[in-house]
Amino acid sequence: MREPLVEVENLKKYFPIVKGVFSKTVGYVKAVDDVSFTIRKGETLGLVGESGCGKSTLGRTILRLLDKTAGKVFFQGQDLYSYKKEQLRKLRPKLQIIFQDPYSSLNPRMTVENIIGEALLDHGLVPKNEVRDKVLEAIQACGLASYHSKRYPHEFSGGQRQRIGIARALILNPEFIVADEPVSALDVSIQSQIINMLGDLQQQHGFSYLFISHDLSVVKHISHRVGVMYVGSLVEMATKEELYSHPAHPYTKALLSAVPIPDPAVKRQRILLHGDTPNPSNPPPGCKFHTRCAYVTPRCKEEVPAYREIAKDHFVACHVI
Amino acid sequence: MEAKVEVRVQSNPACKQEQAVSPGRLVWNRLRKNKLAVSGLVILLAIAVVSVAGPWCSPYTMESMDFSSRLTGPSGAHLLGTDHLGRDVFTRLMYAGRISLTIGIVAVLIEVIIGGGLGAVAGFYGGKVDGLIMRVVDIFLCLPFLPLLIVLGAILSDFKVSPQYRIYMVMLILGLVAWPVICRVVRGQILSLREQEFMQATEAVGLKDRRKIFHHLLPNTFPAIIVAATLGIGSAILTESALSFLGLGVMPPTASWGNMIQVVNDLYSIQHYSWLWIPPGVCILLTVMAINLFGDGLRDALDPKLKK
Amino acid sequence: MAENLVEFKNVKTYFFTEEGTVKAVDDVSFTIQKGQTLGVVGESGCGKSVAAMSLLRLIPNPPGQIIDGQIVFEGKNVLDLSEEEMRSIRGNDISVIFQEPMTSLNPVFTIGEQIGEVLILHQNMSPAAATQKAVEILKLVGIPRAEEIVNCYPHELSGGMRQRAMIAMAVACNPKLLIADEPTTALDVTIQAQILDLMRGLKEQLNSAIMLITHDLGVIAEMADYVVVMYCGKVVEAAPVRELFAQPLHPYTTGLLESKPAIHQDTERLYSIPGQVPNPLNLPADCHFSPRCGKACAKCQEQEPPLITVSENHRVACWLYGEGNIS
Amino acid sequence: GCGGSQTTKTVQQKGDLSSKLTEVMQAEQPEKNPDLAKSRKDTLIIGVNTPDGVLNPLYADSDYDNRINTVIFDYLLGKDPQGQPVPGVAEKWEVSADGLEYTFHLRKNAAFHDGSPVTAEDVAFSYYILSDSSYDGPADVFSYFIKGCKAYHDGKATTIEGIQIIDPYTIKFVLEKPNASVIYSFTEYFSPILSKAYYGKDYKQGNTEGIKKLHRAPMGSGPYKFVQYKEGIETILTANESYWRGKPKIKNVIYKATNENTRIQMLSSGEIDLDEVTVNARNVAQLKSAGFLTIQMHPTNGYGYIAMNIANPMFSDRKVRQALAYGLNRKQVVDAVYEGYADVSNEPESKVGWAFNPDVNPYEYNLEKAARMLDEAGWIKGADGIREKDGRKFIIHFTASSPNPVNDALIPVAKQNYEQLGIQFVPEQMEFNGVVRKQKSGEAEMFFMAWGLNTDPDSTTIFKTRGTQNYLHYSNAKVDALLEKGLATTNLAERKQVYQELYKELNEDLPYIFMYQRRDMYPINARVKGISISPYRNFTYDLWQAELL
Amino acid sequence: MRQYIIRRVLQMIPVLFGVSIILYTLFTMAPGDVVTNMVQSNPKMSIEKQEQLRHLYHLDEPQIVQYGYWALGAIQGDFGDSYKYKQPVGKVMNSYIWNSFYLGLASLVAAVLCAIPIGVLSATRQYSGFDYFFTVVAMVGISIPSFFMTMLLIKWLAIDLPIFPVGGMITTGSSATGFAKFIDVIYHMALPFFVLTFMEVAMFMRYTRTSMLEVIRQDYIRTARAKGLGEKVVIYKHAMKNALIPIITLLGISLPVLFAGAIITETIFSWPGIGPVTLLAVNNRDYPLLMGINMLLAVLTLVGNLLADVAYALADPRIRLK
Ligand SMILES: Nc1ncnc2c1ncn2[C@@H]1O[C@H](COP(=O)(O)OP(=O)(O)OP(=O)(O)O)[C@@H](O)[C@H]1O
Ligand SMILES: Nc1ncnc2c1ncn2[C@@H]1O[C@H](COP(=O)(O)OP(=O)(O)OP(=O)(O)O)[C@@H](O)[C@H]1O
Ligand SMILES: [Mg+2]
Ligand SMILES: [Mg+2]
Repeated sequence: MREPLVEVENLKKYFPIVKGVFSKTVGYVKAVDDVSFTIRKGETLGLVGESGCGKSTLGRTILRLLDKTAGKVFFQGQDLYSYKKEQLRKLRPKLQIIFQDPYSSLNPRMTVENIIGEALLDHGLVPKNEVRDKVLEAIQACGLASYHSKRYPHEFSGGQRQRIGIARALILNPEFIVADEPVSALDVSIQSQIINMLGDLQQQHGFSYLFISHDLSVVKHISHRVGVMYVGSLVEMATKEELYSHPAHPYTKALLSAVPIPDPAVKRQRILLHGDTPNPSNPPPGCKFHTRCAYVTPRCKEEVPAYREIAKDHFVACHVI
Repeated sequence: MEAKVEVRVQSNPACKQEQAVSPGRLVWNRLRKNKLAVSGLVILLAIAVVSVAGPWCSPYTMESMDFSSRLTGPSGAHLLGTDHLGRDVFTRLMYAGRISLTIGIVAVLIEVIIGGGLGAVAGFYGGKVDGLIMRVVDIFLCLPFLPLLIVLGAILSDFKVSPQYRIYMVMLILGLVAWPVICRVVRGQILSLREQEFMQATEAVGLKDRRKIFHHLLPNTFPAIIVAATLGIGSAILTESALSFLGLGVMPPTASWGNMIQVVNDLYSIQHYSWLWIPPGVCILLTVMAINLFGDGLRDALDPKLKK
Repeated sequence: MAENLVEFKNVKTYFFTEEGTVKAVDDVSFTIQKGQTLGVVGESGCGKSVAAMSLLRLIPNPPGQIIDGQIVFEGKNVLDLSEEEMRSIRGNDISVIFQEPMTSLNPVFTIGEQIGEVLILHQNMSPAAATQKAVEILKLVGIPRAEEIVNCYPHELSGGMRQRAMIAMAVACNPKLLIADEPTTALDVTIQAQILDLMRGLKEQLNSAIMLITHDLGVIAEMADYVVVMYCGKVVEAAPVRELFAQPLHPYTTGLLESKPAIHQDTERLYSIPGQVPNPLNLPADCHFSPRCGKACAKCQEQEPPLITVSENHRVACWLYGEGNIS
Repeated sequence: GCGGSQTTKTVQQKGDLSSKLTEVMQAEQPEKNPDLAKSRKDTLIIGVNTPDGVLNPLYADSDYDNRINTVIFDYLLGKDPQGQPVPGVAEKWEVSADGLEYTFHLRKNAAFHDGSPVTAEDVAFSYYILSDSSYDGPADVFSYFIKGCKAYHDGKATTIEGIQIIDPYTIKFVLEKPNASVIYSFTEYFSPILSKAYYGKDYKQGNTEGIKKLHRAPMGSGPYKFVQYKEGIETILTANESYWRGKPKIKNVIYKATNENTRIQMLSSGEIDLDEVTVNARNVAQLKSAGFLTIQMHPTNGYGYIAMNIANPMFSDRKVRQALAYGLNRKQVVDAVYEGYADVSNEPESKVGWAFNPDVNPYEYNLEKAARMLDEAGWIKGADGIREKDGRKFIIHFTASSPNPVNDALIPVAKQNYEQLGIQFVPEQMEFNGVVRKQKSGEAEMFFMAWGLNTDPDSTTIFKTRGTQNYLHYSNAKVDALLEKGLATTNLAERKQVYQELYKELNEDLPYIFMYQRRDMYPINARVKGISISPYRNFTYDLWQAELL
Repeated sequence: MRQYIIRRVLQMIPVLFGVSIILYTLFTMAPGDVVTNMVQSNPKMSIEKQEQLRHLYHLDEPQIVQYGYWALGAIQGDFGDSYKYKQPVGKVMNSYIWNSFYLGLASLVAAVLCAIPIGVLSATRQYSGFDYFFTVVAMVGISIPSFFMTMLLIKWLAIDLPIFPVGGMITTGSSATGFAKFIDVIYHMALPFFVLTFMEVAMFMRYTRTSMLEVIRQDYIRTARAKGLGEKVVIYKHAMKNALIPIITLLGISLPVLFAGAIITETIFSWPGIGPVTLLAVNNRDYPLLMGINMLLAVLTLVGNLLADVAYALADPRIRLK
């Protein structure tokens, strides 16, 4: 197995809820609540979970785009949160992110060339006169034509914009990329282009991905290992083969069974969950999933299940297993 | 394995030749289709041209008096008649136009510099700085507008302001009083821009603060600033005219539309010397309206919601 | 053979914008039979919603206009009906569930008021009775504590609940046709499963037809009986669901089916349809898919392919098939 | 080159008006009187600029308040049309030979509106208030030089030594030094007779709060009693049936708040019967056209002037000042503004004042003469056409208050005239207070302003070296001596000589460029009879005897 | 909610403090003071007298001390006596402010009543002749200087066609009471009322139109139509209720305007409101009165904003005040 690149230890990110006359904090949205995992070099870790379960927050906290509440994040063995501001800025090119929304993630008043090239300039990574060549190279690598470089984002379709976003990350030669739902805003016929591209780039450059998505089939396609999040916590993590063939957590099972299969010939028994996802500012005690779980036991309502390894590389947080 | 990124670039020759359409161009295209905005622009340009170029074509100057023809009505010699000192009203109207337009523009520039700067600082740094600036804005917004202007106008008199520069001080005052509006607009914009993913992206690629502010934040606040500024010109002109009407703005013999009207202060003159006050009134109305129409159109053209 | 409930005959709905004409729905024909679930798939902007709104005659005018064709509902061409008659159909015979449950509910009225309004309007119920009925319907769509929820404002509910409320509003008058315009796109998979399940159940219970608009082929496979595939305002293929998935004919359909990674099988590499959807403005009279099509030839770039019938229920618009077969 | 033909003619027609105390233009068509006015049988409505509502003459700061106060309150002495004292509440008075003691004998039938008699106590009371340390009204009692006022003010005495109550109807004022002008103060607003019983209830030395509370409930002994004050709208008075001069003939008097925009229309519609209107050709024409308005006009008791900072080397030379007077077309300015209803003036006295000196230099507009005088004074034109002397350019910074119609006309004319003379004229306009401030700080080089005059011609504060209002450092030994002499002389004929000499000197030395004396105009509805107005006596003095037809 | 209001009220304190400092500084910075003014009408006032008066009013002290006197009194609810009116400031204001309020309220109510239907119709018929016409009318209303409009009205309706009086509030000496007095006041109010209404109507109209245009683009309007509701119900029930919520803000902002008095309009029409009093107070350097009036307006501005926010929250179920 390859060496670990990013190690996350007991990471927590709480957003304070402020109220009252003197802006007192009355509670927290526990967007990320005690999450630990490792991403190895050249590996893609898929992260699935329902909307609002904290995936993006996790991704951003790992990159220190948001401040953590507790825990540690190691990048190449160094605690990312120990860096000074300027040091961190220098390190940034190694850690990149691709955003979910290809519309709001590009500055509408800058040309594509500037969007992609400005970080090179600002970091002085290449001489000024070579920036343009570099940009054109990256643009082409992402499947756009060089004449696109002078245009503004609004002249592009969603898929093309997402490529610009990828080129922006790619040009800095990163080692680790957080892909925060990079295809969920795109049309079906474009999604696969982007997914393929991400896969190809990984093979070419050896990137490691944290691939965030709520689409289990997409995650399955691209990831080596997959983690499942529920209301701020990881409930299960395993290699994709293991997870999709032997899901252990009841929530993972329900999730997998709920994915509609584009084949009318296949009819399956679906596990229907009842009720809605709990509010992350006021999660249920014990196992957060117990309110919707079919196998709930009295213990589930009181005790937080430990996150443990039930098979090699297969972690689950559930009392029932 | 050397995997090639397999994406067929859509080769559309028509596309290639097309010049890149900048966001500004896009706005202009949209604006052009707004009849009211275009007529506003045309009126405004017409007034500006006549005000700037007109006085050179006039046989009179702003101050040339002719006591033999005082208070004569419109005629061939004096298109809009003469005032109580025998000065040509039309010529004065054009000079006043220069003043009013300059005042509007300069006042707004000041507004934008102060308001935009503080708004940007407040929005970008947030926290205590933001709290402080916003309190100051609150305070300013609580200050009563007209009394304040009157007092400021009076204080002006006390500074050793050379009379030629007095109108610049009037501009400064108007700007000083109105900046909080722009400050709020800019701050609001920056706060929402900060949440945009492209600003997160600038952090992610590790740009320096300076670049974040000047290349990303400020340019994106321009549309809002431009709209606020356009409408601000109109209100600055209105305010100046009100001040001049109260005798505190631009001082005679320098003509401003407001002080030209102010000369007419009794019923008899209102009734019988309408050429003295109706033309400057109409000028203010037309100019401000043209600016407002244009500004309104601009806002619509810049409104992303209308893009669909 | 089942009765036709709705029949689209060569419907053309265009938007005349300042930039140019958008042929949002261009010569579209298909039918929905009683009790059937018709799936409509296609990418964003291909005209799915406009087609559905044309049926309800809710195209914003200007800029939109239904310029040609017939839409027959229960034997009557809805395009000929008076506004009054049309109104009695909307919400009563045909109702809609929209994609965005948050923005599609009026934020300043309670759920009860919004459901009750339909009942008062179409069933002449008294306000009190309408509220009573609203509670019943909310229970029917599986909302717990319906008595409380009926007095809640939309923002107080979660996404899934709101979508249920939308459904409740739609089924309040036992409509003959339920148009579901991407009813689950904004929802999570587990909630999506709940909603789809609910719709299936209701359809059985009320015996109504459903026009299900989505871009998720998985949803189509699960729900639909018959599928219409649209691309750039045109129907490119229409077939019973099994046939379509088993034997897709149009290259676009094929591409669509292949490009979706399937959860139960592994592919090394996904198929992807190259290129982009063309700009909907002023489209030329060619096969709109030809720039992206691997099998395109000269003819495709010159002439629009007609929608031809290849087997009893299977129609396709592509020069590869039928008499004009070019291969 | 300018100077209108038409305007000049009209001016001349009206020229001689100024020599008379009052000019009356009788209503030509009294029958046109509107029903609105005619139907008002027992009520007179007087238009007045919105008063402040300080209905106590001791405290009122506004002339308009005093137009109300004067009919509610009484004074020791009355005035004749020339402004000379005549018996009032005091039926007779004596002045001691040294001019230090003034003894007044009150009539016994004068009574306050509450029926109590007016006594010497009440007369004295006002002076106690005026001298009180907490008094914050505008009157300056110390300028009368009454003995002991200062001590009372500073708390060193509990009574005022110089005010002696001989008996309930006799009071004596003792002065520290002779003051010829003090007699007029007994006719003026600041020495009203206040009921001590009414106003003095809560009064203690050093605390006048109680009096201030009564500003909206005035009670005097005048011809009219206060009824109601409606802020910004009107003040209602009713006749004092037991007024000592006799019962007023008009039962009700209402003072209606008016302004420049409204008063002419209200006069023409009959809504008000009397008001003061700014005089100019337009207004006169309009008032005349109504037909039923009698117009009374008289020279304003005051004059407009251009002041110069005498300490400034530009103006320290008398010759230069004279040149500036010759070089300014004052008539043009005055005519432009007042359209014939003001005359260029050449001395600080009203044309109808008893001390007026008709024989002074008129400084007729004469550019050549002005230029010559400037040359003589050493101000020679430089290369740029601007005169200079000792390396100093002749540039005048003119401070002008705005809005002000005189400045609006004066500035362009002066600019033109002086530029022809080779003097650069830089006007700077500002709010009125700004001008006052610059004037006081001595910063102002030149400015236009107007003075109001009193009945007494004394102008010590203005022209005497280091006079309190002499901000521009004017100093002339001869003037100083004459001013002192004027105050010390009680004989009217002698005094007249002193002042005429003074005016001659001021006209020659020209501390001010005197500008104009304008007119005051009072249109009065023809149905009102018995009111005659003079520069020294406004309509309020006749109100008790006025009648409605 | 109550917490929120308390917090907002507490936040007002520093703002008001700041406002009072700035106002006091500015007012006292202006050249001259009340005594200079008195001297002007009484040229013979001696320097000693002037100094005495300044001393009585504390005008001879440094600005900061003067402010201290004022602030100390103000905290105890004593705003001092107006120099000019020689009355407690509160009393002076009380006697003028209501006249301004009546005028302001009448025109505000009229403006809102006219503006809302016109704005709604303009929005529903966007780009129609009706819309263009009223857009232009509104633009005129927003762009016309109040004094110019006042003069035009005086010329047309008070001089050329003498229908209305040129100023004042009641017919002089009229002893009418009750309804007759009311009619008399209305008659005098007509022109200033029209000026203010016209300018306000324009603003509210634009606002309503914009807000309405925004709302009718929303998905829930489409939903309402899809339910089969008639166009009237869609517009006047579903759209209006949403569109009018932002108008609440505008109403909140108008609270101080009601009491501020339209300085120019009131002055020209000699309406006995607070506007001319303010103008005079500035000219007379009547600091206590100026401070009183302007602090009241500052308080009203803040209260108006708060009221607007609270009303907004009540009207819009989505808003939860924090
Ligand atoms: N800046 C913030 N302040 C307060 N709460 C926040 C903030 N950002 C996110 N949250 C909350 O944290 C939780 C997790 O949000 P996050 O965006 O990480 O979810 P997600 O899994 O990415 O959802 P989605 O799939 O919708 O993107 C949510 O409840 C959200 O409301
Ligand atoms: N009001 C409108 N004005 C102008 N064009 C419109 C309007 N409404 C729709 N269109 C155009 O009609 C076309 C079809 O739109 P439609 O909403 O039917 O797409 P859709 O298939 O439902 O897409 P989505 O999956 O995004 O909902 C699009 O190109 C769109 O731009
Ligand atoms: Mg997310
Ligand atoms: Mg759609």
